[in-house]
Amino acid sequence: MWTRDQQAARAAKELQDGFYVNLGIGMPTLVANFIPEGVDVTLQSENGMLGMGPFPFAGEEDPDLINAGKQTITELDRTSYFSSTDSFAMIRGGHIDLSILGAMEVADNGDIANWMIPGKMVKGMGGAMDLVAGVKKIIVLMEHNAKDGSAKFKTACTLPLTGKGVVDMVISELAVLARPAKGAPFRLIELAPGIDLDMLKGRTEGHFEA
Amino acid sequence: MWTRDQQAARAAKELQDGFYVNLGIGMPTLVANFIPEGVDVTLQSENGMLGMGPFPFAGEEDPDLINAGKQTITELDRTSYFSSTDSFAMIRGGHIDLSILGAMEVADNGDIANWMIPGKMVKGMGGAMDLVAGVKKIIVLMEHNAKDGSAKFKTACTLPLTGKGVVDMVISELAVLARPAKGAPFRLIELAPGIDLDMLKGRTEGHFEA
Amino acid sequence: MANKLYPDAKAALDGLLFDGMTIMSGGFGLCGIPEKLIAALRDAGVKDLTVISNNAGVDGFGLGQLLETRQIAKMISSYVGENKEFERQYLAGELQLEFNPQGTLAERIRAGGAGIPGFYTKTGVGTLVAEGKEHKDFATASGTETYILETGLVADVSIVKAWKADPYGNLIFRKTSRNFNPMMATAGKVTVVEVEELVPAGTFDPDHIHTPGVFVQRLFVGRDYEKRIEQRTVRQREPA
Amino acid sequence: MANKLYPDAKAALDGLLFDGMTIMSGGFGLCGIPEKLIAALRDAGVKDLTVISNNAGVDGFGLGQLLETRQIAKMISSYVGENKEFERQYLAGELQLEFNPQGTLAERIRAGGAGIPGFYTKTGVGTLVAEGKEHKDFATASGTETYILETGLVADVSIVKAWKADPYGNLIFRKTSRNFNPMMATAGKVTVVEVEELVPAGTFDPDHIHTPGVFVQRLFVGRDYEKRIEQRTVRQREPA
Repeated sequence: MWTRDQQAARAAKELQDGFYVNLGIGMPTLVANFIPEGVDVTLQSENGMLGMGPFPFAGEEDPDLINAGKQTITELDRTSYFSSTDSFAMIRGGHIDLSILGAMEVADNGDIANWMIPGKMVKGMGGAMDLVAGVKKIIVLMEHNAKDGSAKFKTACTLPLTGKGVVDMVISELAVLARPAKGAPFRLIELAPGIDLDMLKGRTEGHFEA
Repeated sequence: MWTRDQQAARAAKELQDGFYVNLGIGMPTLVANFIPEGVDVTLQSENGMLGMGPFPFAGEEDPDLINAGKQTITELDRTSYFSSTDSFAMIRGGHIDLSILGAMEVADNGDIANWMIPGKMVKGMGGAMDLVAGVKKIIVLMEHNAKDGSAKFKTACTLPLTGKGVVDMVISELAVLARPAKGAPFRLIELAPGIDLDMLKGRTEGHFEA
Repeated sequence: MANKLYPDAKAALDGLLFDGMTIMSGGFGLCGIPEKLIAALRDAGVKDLTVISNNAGVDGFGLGQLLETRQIAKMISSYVGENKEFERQYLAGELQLEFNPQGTLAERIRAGGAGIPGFYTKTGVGTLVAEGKEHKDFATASGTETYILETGLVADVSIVKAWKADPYGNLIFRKTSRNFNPMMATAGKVTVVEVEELVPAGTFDPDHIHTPGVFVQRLFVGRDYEKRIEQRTVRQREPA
Repeated sequence: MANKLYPDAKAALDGLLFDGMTIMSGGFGLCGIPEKLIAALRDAGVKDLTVISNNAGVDGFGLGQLLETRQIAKMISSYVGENKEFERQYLAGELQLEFNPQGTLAERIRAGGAGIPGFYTKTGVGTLVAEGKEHKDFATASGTETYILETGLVADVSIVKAWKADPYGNLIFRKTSRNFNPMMATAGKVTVVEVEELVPAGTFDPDHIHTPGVFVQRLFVGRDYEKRIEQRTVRQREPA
């Protein structure tokens, strides 16, 4: 079984040299810590920045410089700023290579739900619907099961969708499931150490090819 | 009867302080020479400039700085540059107060034809269709009659249209015809020196209120 | 030149406000929000507002101030997670809320300013966001795909925060405080702008201007910007 | 970092060209055209091109060079008045031509780059341009108005001229030579850019970058720009 850091490191292996990448809030943010040697990626922040740098040193925070998680960040020698409209034109137009996002549920047809739970106060979808619809490749980084033990990779999402048929890869603490194209079935790519196929199947609801 | 310069000067009286104005190629360009004292207008050039200055001094031409007529021009202390897309967003979005254009025909319902003559080589509409559709007020500066003597202000345009129902005012060498709103009938506003109503009617086909 | 300069937020909003109006307010989170104009709206007491803004401020700051005074009847936003008073009013049915995906919201505002009444997007297809909207198929490089129609948005007044302006209303924004501000400047029937610094005419390089003056009707310099930070994240210096 | 730098136009186009392809070419008139890339297209001899460009150059310069060699099968433009060879080929039926209103052309290119397959505009309603296009009514401030549907445009390759670039492909344009270039940079499956100057990484103020590097796949520095002027207009100095 992978730790959260190992899960993030596994996701980082999907980064290719020259990629433009958007990382979601939460666990996906950790991926930035594991970018492989020799792989140069440029991070996009959908509030209007390409080339996101690390957090600032204490005392150097700039309130005019935040990421989409509203965290203070820094710029790099490659950084450019632009409006929200230009930022989402970049996303919607398919110019971002990869987005790594969290999810509450993923279905085996690629549907994803990660923005609302009926009956609870809904905070809003922010840029998530735009990202899953526009970015070339969508990787979901999530725990394999919910707190009640139910599988999060399902035959169908029960929560309201963020996007339909959009997910390309799921990386949980147990395994990597992926498909070569939208519309294709998911397939088991890799098992975490100590996990075998039966264990995985026992904790999974959605269909995947072994 | 007005000279071309007087016609342009008459059009310049329609400029109000603070107006953003787009001037078409040809006679409309002359209007810039007659901007009244105390009236400050900013000229837009649809190739991507707001705040167009005069022609450069000989030897100071800059090939990167031209207007929509492809003429070398200069910038002012108010100038900004932007893309063609942003320029026409400005035009289409109704942010330009006034456009002064030439025309081959104007109909008494406000239709305008100024871009093609069937059977002749067509150069294209350029930005004319965008301007007449988007700019708040459209003034046409034209000769009252064509070379064959036929009226250019007609009951209906015979040439392919540039825009439908868009013209607010026509200034010819004989008279000023205008209407208070799109959809309203044209009305005689002013006669050039030496022109009376009968003369005007004799040389006009389209309907106007006297 | 028509004067665009006003002494302060109150003067800049004078005569523009009425109950039931629609206001666009720039900013992402608390970054690049028109602090002074929001405070002036609160002081003016105008009510039943529809506010178009990506977020709703926090309790007591930004648009949170207009929620406390119950001046907002409806929000059009993409994310409102940072505000307890918002949640209370919404759950009590006192506040209407229309969620838009962030990119759809940004594009709707651009469209409104650009004279485009509607456009098609893939964002939200197959989700609650698509319900009741026109669907249309378009041929793309990867085959036929379904898109939904989204409409342009305009406002009676747009309130915008920029970094610097010149007297013609040309604006320059700073870093990620640009966000929704330039588009909202184009989509207000009247656009009122607050800046940190007014520079003399001719100071800006005309290639660097983000918002041309044609979009700005009123302008003033704000003082003592608070610029609150929502998530102060820092790293430690490596030991030498 | 993935290398974007190429020694010259020929190298930058290597492997991208095929007969029947669609090319977007920046510039307005002869201002801001990718001189070197157009010449390299001519030398490459690729044919049956569909070229999307506001204008078609002049005889012997700019896109006029590709007309002389009969490499262009179709132009999508707003104005082509400056070119006798164009007129000849068009009247002889050797060249297809699709006229778009200039603003519609610019917006179609932006839409293509922004993932928007269609949008509605008032431009051209009631004219030849509207024939065969979907019409739709939208409610506006001044009542219901009719708009037409225009579609997004993309290209196999966009050729773009900028003033300066850094090694990441961030671009800055100069004065009115910006025109169609930034939008075309977003709408090419591959975008190839020629610049007058390459500056070291970190030289640009990130608030001043017009085109972020994500849109630029290949880049080179052109030498000895001709930059022809079509209409040299000057004024006389006032006598002292």
